[in-house]
Amino acid sequence: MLARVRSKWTWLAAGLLLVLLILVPFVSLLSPYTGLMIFIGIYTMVTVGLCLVMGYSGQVSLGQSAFFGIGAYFSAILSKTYDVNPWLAMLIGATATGAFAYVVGFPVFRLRGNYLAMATLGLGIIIYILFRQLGQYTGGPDGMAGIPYLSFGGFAFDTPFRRYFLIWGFCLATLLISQNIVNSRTGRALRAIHGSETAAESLGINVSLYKVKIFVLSAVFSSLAGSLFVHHLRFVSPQPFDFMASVVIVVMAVTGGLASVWGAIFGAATIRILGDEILPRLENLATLKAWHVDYLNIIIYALLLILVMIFVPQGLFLGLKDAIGRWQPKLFRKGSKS
Amino acid sequence: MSARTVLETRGLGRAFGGIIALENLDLILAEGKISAIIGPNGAGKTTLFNLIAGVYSASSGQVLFKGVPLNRTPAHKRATMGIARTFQHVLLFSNMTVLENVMAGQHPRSRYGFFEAALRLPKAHREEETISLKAKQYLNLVGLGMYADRNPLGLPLGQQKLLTIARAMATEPKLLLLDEPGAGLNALEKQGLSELIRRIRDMGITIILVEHDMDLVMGIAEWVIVLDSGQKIAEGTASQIQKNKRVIAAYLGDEEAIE
Amino acid sequence: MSLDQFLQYLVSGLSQGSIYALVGLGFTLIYAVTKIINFAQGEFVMLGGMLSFVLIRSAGIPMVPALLLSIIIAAAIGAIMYVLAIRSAKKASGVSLIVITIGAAILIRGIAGEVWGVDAVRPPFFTGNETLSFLGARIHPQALWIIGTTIAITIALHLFLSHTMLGKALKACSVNPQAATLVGIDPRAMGLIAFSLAAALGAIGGVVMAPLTLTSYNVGVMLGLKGFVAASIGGFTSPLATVIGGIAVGVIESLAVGVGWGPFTSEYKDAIALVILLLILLIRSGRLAAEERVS
Amino acid sequence: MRKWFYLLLAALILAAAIPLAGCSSEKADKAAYKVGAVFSTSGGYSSLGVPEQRTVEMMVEEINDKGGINGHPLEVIVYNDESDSTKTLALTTKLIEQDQVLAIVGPTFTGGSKAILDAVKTAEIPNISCAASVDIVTPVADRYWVFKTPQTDVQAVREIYPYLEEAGITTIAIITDTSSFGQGGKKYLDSEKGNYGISIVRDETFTTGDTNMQSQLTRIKGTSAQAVVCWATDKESAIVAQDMKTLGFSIPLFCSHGVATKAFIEQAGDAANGVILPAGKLLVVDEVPKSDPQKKVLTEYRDDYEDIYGEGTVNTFGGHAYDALSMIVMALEDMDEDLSTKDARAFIRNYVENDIKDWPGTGGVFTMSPTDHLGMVPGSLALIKIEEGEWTWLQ
Repeated sequence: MLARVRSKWTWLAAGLLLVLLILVPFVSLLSPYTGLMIFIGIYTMVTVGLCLVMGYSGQVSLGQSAFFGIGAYFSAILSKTYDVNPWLAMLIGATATGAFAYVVGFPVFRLRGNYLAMATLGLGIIIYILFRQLGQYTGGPDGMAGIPYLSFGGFAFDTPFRRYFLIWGFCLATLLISQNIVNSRTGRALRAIHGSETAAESLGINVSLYKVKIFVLSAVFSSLAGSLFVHHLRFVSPQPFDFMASVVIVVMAVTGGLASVWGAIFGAATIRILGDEILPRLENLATLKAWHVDYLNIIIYALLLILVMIFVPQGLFLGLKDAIGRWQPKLFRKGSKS
Repeated sequence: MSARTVLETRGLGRAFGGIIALENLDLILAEGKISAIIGPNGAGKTTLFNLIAGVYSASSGQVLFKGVPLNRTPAHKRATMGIARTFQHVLLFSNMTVLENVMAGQHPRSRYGFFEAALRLPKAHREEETISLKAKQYLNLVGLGMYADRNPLGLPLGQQKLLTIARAMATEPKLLLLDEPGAGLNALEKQGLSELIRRIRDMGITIILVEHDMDLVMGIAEWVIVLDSGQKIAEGTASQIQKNKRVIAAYLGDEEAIE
Repeated sequence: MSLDQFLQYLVSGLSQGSIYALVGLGFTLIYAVTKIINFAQGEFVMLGGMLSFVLIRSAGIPMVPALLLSIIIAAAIGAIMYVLAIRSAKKASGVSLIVITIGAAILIRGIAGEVWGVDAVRPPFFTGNETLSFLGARIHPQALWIIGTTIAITIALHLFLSHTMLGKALKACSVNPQAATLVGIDPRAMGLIAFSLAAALGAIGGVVMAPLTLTSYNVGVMLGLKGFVAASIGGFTSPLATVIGGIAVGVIESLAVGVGWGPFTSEYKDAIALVILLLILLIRSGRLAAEERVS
Repeated sequence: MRKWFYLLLAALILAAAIPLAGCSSEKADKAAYKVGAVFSTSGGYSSLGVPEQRTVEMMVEEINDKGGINGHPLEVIVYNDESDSTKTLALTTKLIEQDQVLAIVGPTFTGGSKAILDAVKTAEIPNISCAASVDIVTPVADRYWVFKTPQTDVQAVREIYPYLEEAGITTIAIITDTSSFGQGGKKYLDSEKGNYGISIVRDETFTTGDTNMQSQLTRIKGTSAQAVVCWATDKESAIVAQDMKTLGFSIPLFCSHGVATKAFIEQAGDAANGVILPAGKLLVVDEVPKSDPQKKVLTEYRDDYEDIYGEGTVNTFGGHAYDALSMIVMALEDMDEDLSTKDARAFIRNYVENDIKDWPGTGGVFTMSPTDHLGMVPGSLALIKIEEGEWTWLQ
């Protein structure tokens, strides 16, 4: 029955979230932040993928932004250079990214811990170097502009207002899918792998296969996010997919709580709001005549990573949730699914 | 006794680097019996389990399950074929509730995958229903029904051990390997454990247990195999073993004194 | 490609590779003792270089003491990092530790960028700027310093690990922490020493290379990565193999760019090391998995 | 332990709340004119972006101390794009949609400037770029809203090549950064060479952040090149200079206007001596004759800047931002106060295009026109040689 109480509350929370999301572009107080919200939506999609890999199956991936980038560049190049229909390009991108993840997945996931981390990191940087150096296709470090908008027949997603709903539609879909998977047979298999691979195998779970499967899913999420990213900005360049970007995605996942699907929104939102709204202002405040503060964001991200990992390894989102839970013991007790 | 053999090993051996953990072991275990493997520490008991369950691959010889050689079969396939096990160090999933731990055990007995799960297709619904239903049954079997929503690590060791048995049972095995189920349990709990094991046997499941507690072993084991430094030094009924000179020399002598 | 060109590539590859080797040694040392891979290793190279510049140019301290001081400061920062970030996360899982060291890396980088600004700086050369030439190849005295230091450090480290009490203790700790504790070695103290030593190694690398390659707040990332490649060639256990690995990477890079084989033009220089890394990891992966199984 | 963490968290949130609350800080009787700026104050181009940001802040303070523009305080919202063209675009959109600025100064680098072309065009907002490439403002028809103040890579090339021609140098080797800046230079080094009877015998590249150029230079050494032209920003150029010295090159090194900063001289050390580069006269103010129309503005800007940031810190990049913002300020001074944002934006654009005539800036004398959105009269660049670690003008 505790489970029922908890789920009741999660549904309530989800409902409130939904209402808020719908209100954003209409309420004059919030509407200026539509652009910000769009990025939050996109990064939530990437983050939730990483959460599935890191939080549930317990595998490190420091190359997540590579998948983000592959999706982005597939959409950009196909729809601009070879004017393929953007939706088709998006689909091809997702498929290709998934296939890529599948192929590299098997050898890479024979590695564990540190080696896995470094392998994914290396892969990520190699992909980034390719984005930067394959100038004739990618536009090189300069990037490429003039990517078409997504559109349904006559209806083009050519205003932030329209894209906001499109992107959050995708975002919520990915969240729902992830939620379903986590609480399914597959989800239990993944968490079992996280708990103990030997025990998992003894229960007939094909460990390496499931690792790769979830890796592929996260790659596809990231790829879709990438496509939406370029069709929103109508521009693509390599930098958003470099190593630091992968780290930022980890920061988001960690802040939200690695083993928490809905935490992904929290994580992405916290970091984007920090980076886009708060830190710039703080930097300006801290800026003195001859001394400029330009790296506050990096420093804050770093502190977040370290402190959260030391004090609330389950993530800020779950941490705060537990903190609240300590006041109202009945409501959110235990249960790692959320 | 014309019972069919469930498990057979032929010249089974395993070495780690130079150390020989198990050497040229021949076993034949009949269906529906409780057998115990005993022997001093480092005798190769757990190694044998790991070879049967497929955690290690054999360096020599082979394992046959219902006449099928398993050498090339990975651990997870063996579980699907009907070999289940518990672990000396319980290895419960702390990131799941008690019930979910058992539900995870239903894995090989359920079909629906990624796609159905992602979209919550009716198939997924139906299977989830049965999975949790069965899981609850197995929880009740070991008498942990009331703790379904707890975190497993919150339970006392005794109940954790029972939970691992429930989890293993959830895979609906033909052969159940119990690795020191009695360790760390008090007399009363051991009492219950013996009964549980018998009840499982009565469900037609063959059981092999590795155990140090002689009373427990002698109480329930219908067949006892004694290993010493990687070799089988004796096998027989409990009473035969207790009389066996080599066993007493190699094993009971010192081990019992400590007990 | 003429012979003296080839020699030239070899020479510049050697000096570049020696730096990777020094970074790699740091990885190996820490991993051997604590089973942690310190993603912040590259940042200590940056710290060494930047500190030496600041101390010499801004603080006006004479070179030799300035160099020593910057190495000591870097070592201290390494120690602080271990105490604050690593040790206080005692119960942290492997994943968390990785994330923590990454955090430490970008924290150091960010603060450096903040405090010292973004311009690349060049500390003075140790012994002048008159290049020597031998066999048609020309080599900068600083490059000789780099190579020499690497050789010296390698030997010193070897002697230290195998002939001193402390060194032996570190080794013991790396082989079997429990046993080490039994004979009265405190693994945490060893961890502390390993981290500061590794930081010092990195800083030494930074100090000797900065005059030649310039240094700035953000050089740590790539150097760290190349160092890791060197270390993984050495399997995170053998200092000698690590050094050889580092030098190999340096030479391959320099030759690849020089000769411009197929895709390996200068654009892909950094990719070369990464490809090597992946190959090594994948070749090893089977064995690594097995290792962790047994343990 | 954990309690501390939550306290720290609370502190952070509080700290964050303060600026959010204190958004509209200084209250003036008249509403502030909002201008936006995007500079790369961190990342690869920060050695250009930082002086630009400093200049803008310096100017805003001066203007507001003098009572603002017709009584309106000037507010310049500066964002840092971290040398990432995607961020440049995102931040520009933010300036347009969220901050409702009247005009946009910057960005710092060509890549970013190209990235925002579309956004600026569709939003119909004037943009005065501080980036090098000429492609930013050509074709003018399509760049209706875009202007730029720095000398272009073409101009820079057209300063170097004639000098080579005079010196009787006909074969050169070029070594360029794969960044947009480097490749821009490479493009024009290649397209212009014919006009001066110069042939490129070796074309090498390196990547931003490389720390060793010896392999590339060794190959150049094997050629008949009589000079090396390097197109990159300060750090990499400094390494090229040093490695040329190490490899015992005897031929001269020419660099781009991307190294026109003291940092380059410090980085290259004595290897910098003898390097020749085209750059704004700002570096050689004292050698500029009284007669030169730029003399006054150059001296003033140099003095103001170095008063705050110290001797020898002035460089041409800050100057580009000075020119850009000045043009906008002139427009604002001339503007009716009660224009809608849309009209104000249009007014500023028209003013810059039509009313900037023979205006001396730090980068040169500007005469904008519907056909020329750079509007820099020739001879605004000086060919500068580094001697004894000092800039000296080769007249």
